[in-house]
Amino acid sequence: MRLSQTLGKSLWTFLFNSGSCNGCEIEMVAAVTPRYDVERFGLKLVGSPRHADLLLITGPVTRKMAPRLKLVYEQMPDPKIVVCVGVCGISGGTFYDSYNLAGPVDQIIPVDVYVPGCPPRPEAIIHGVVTALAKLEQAEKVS
Amino acid sequence: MKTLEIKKTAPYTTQIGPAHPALKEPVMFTFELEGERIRKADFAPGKAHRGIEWMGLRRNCVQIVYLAERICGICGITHSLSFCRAIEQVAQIQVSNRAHYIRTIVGELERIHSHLLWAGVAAHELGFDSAFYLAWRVRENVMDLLEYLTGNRVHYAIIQIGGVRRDITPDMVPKIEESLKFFEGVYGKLASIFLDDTTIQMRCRDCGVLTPEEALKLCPVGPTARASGVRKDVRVDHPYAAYADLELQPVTPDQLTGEIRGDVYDRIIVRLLEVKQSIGIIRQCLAQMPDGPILAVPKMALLLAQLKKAEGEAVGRHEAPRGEVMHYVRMGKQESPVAWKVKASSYSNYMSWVPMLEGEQVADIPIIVASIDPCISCTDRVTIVGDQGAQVWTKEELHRLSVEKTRQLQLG
Amino acid sequence: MNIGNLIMVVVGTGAMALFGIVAGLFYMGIDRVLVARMQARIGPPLRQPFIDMAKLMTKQNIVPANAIPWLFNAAPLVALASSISIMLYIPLGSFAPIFRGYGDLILIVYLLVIPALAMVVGGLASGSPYATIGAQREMVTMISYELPLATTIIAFAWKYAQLGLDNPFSLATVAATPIWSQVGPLGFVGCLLLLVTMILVTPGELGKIPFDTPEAETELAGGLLVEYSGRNLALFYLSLGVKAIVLTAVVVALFFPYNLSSYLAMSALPARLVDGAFFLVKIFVIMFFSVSLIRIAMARFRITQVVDVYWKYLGALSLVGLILVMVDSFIR
Amino acid sequence: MSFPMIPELLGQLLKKPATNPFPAPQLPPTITGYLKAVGEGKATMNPPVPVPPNMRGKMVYNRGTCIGCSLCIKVCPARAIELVPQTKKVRIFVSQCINCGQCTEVCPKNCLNLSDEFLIADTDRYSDKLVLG
Amino acid sequence: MKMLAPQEIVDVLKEAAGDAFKEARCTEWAEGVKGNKSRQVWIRLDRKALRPALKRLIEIHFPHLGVISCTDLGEEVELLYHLFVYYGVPHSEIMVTLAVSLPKTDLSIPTITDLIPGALVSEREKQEMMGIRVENIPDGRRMFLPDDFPEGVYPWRKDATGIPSDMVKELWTTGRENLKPPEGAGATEEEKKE
Repeated sequence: MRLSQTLGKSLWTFLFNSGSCNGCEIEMVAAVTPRYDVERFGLKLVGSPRHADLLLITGPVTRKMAPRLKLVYEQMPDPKIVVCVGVCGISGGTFYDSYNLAGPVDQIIPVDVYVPGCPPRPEAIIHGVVTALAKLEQAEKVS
Repeated sequence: MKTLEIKKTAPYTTQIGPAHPALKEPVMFTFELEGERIRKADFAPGKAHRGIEWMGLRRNCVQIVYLAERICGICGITHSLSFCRAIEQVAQIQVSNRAHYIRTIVGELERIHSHLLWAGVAAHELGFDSAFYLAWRVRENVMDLLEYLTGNRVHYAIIQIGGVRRDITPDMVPKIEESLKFFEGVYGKLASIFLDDTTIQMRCRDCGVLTPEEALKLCPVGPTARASGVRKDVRVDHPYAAYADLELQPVTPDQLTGEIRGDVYDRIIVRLLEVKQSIGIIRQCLAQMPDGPILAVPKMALLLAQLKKAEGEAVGRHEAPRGEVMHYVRMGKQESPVAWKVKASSYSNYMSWVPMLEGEQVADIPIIVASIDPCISCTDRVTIVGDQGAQVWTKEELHRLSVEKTRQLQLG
Repeated sequence: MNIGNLIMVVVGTGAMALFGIVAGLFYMGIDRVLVARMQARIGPPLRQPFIDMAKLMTKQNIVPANAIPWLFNAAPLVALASSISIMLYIPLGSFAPIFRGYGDLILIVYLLVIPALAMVVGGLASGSPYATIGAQREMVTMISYELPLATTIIAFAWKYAQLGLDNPFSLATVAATPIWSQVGPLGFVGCLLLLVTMILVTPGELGKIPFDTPEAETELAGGLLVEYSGRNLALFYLSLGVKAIVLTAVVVALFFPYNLSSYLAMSALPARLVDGAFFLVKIFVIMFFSVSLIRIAMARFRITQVVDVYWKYLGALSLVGLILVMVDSFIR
Repeated sequence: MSFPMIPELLGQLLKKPATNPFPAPQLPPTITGYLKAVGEGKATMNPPVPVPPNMRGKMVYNRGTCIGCSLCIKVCPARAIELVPQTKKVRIFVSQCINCGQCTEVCPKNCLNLSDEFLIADTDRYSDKLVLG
Repeated sequence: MKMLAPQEIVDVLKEAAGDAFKEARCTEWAEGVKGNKSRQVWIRLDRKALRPALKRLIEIHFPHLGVISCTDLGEEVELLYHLFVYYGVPHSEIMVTLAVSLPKTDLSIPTITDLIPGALVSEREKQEMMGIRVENIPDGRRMFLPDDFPEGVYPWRKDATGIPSDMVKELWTTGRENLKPPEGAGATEEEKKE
């Protein structure tokens, strides 16, 4: 069975806050609530990276969280998808020059899809996940 | 509060965090446990540290307004408002009364959204997901209203030095009224679900108690202090913005139950009552809103030039949903401030975790930690905590099995 | 047992395993959709649990560095196998159990413990602190719900022994002679109390809110299952699904063994189909009340409160039920 | 014993869900196939929750009228705008923009604006869509 | 409770501080239509008078400690204790700021945690961020800074002991090296970055 038909239809998600302001975090949680309800896509929040297929990361990655982020990424069983939510994870955003940031996220772990916004609306996050799925399908077509 | 040693014999020591399902934000706790009972508690914040105060000293004041806003993604107006109030006092900029009223309305809407958010998170910590969904479903209406007024759901960017950036025009008022009516309609339902439910009462009554003496000595702020009977509310004590013109009283749990126990349940009461109070405040503001300009210095170039000449020090304060926020700013005839100290509400509330947690059960950690509505990203502005040596995980067990782990389990 | 019987048993077991797994996942899907609707959401498609399983099977199966590998891998298999084996002792609709005559009510009570024990063993073997704390709590929960469960079963066993039927402890006998027809008004009330007890024991057995302290996502990050991934996790989910069917089937067999076909005067094959469908409906009704509704309408208990609820309140409730049933028998 | 949630839940069972079915109520068999069908008009995509007027979304840059005065760079709190000295025009990195809209207010030529577009997720943070100018 | 006016508070604390008292000013700031004023008292003291003044303030009304602010003024460091009295009574709270200057040669200050236990977080922060030595602090561990943070580097200092420039990571520059040149610009000059 193709990966996009199994993995793509049952994305178990792990939220990781690497030192963000919480705005994106809250919007990601809002995406779970009735108005947006990502569970209709088979997406479910899980409590352990071991169960996760999709990693949603927010925040500019503080030095303290950088090794943790790597660890969480390694703990996730393959195959996995990484989506970086919010501009501060993408390029630092307003925290562009600090002495304690190790980011941006794609310097620490590979990122599949970037969702710009400060913070992105819940729909933009859904759109980001869908973009990741489309990317997965395209990769399957090629191979 | 001494460093807790990691021990392999009873009483066991355990660490929770920095990423854990119960904690939406990174902070690390160390507990000394006896079975399921907590003997000692210690905490290490600082995981979300981005060095914002330090960054601020390298930027001009207009940039800092947006940087301050991003100290916290839940209290979007709090930090920018406090910072602007401090700068206005230093540079002697008189904000128009209309702008004061708009600030107040947005601030109170934020309080409604933040308290509903908290109620949802607290319900989720208790495993009560339906209440979480219900609270957040109601909250979406506040978010819609805030987006309608300011242009963004989270970072409103409406506060500017010398006023606000967007006006509340008369054609916006009906929509606000409609939403207020909606909140009043669902308030009773929410209050009944959170206050009458037997399982919530079983979990929250007499759990995580903070006595009035401790609430005085440990200097907590906001609902944490008020739930323990300390009548401290910046909106009432310290006249600012439109609050100076309004009738309001600090909310304490005895207004509903006639007694003050200082437990988690009392904190739920205070927050729920404050939602109702906020609806009333917005009503008063809409009724009394004066006319006038919304910005004291509309031209940004002019404002920057004026701020460059400013000299002096001041403190700007605001009662955030979580409690008092303070910004100390000192200007010295430069573009950037000479000193900028941010005090977030959770910074003051941290100390009250220790007496609340000690003597309680492991199962109560999430709800007690959540009960002060911690905003770790607010508090951790300054810097980061590095790896504290090996992160040793020792979990107590019935059969004397100690497990060491050098990794942490998480959920954001 | 001759060869023909043996083949019947093997085929029957295979069929039961398939039925248990498919029905388990199907009801999981129904549960998720209904819960979503009650929470004002659209919810996942009905087939979502099947997709989840397919996905978990394709995922990497990680054995943590400080786990005991053979135990860690064996636990989910044991859990699933034991859940399926209980299926063999339970009548489904008008289908009599495959192992009729070999096991009885008391055996089922024992067998029900095995999947839970397998989870405990798996949790302890995974070497994670959260899993170990979850394992302790699971054991405490197990001990707690055993009292009301055992009391209920004893009430039934006593009643049927009293009636002087053949093979009184067999579920097939219980199903053939509905309890409600054997008791007077007092016993009726007693049976109602026992039904309430069973409805509340089910979420405890299945590890659902408010009795999900061992898994407590916000406290223990998933508890017992925290270290499991891929195939092993899928096996645990399957065993939970099968166990849900088993438990509700037991409740149905004990309290609602009625069949439609006897009222409709049907020939053999349609009657079996109608009874099968009716059985699925009964399971759905029980599942809705004892799993779906309870788990979203309450907050999670502390472990001490779980013990309190099961030992004090439900224990007392089931004892009252037992006494009522006994008194009822004596005064008749 | 009081469980006020139960009537609320059972009542909700008969009501319509509060969910906004964006982009489709449930995941289509394939995303690419669905997008193609939407493109050809065979399927309709449900819109997101309507945004209010003046929503602060993705930046729009009118390169023609820009005079390179750098005022926007001075107030930008996120270093999302840089001046290209050769052309005396600015270049905007949407993936760094925090949508505060301060630049649109100071721009003397009104060549910076915020649109209401917010579905801008991309696999490359410096793709053509996300670097303006 | 008899409430003192700002000037009366200054007088009382002046008496308690004795010759260590340096200067005081009272400020007011009004917002809103009714123009109710918020009142602040700024008192500058020598460090030896900090605890006596605070003790005297506690006798007036148990103050709420907002935070201890800190400024690097070049030769010396100024600590500001923002205290609030008369909270709970509408519109009558007074902010009392006790400011103490410490020469950089001797950055030590007595702890106030025995008087106000809630000051601990703030004092710990001052130790690590500004390099102040708080005498008799009950818990001197680092609060926000990591244990492996270099000794002798204090983020809030503005001199050589502040953050060295090689510790600062410019996140915004990452990945821009390989960008295609902006419209209308030559590729060779493209590397030019401010």
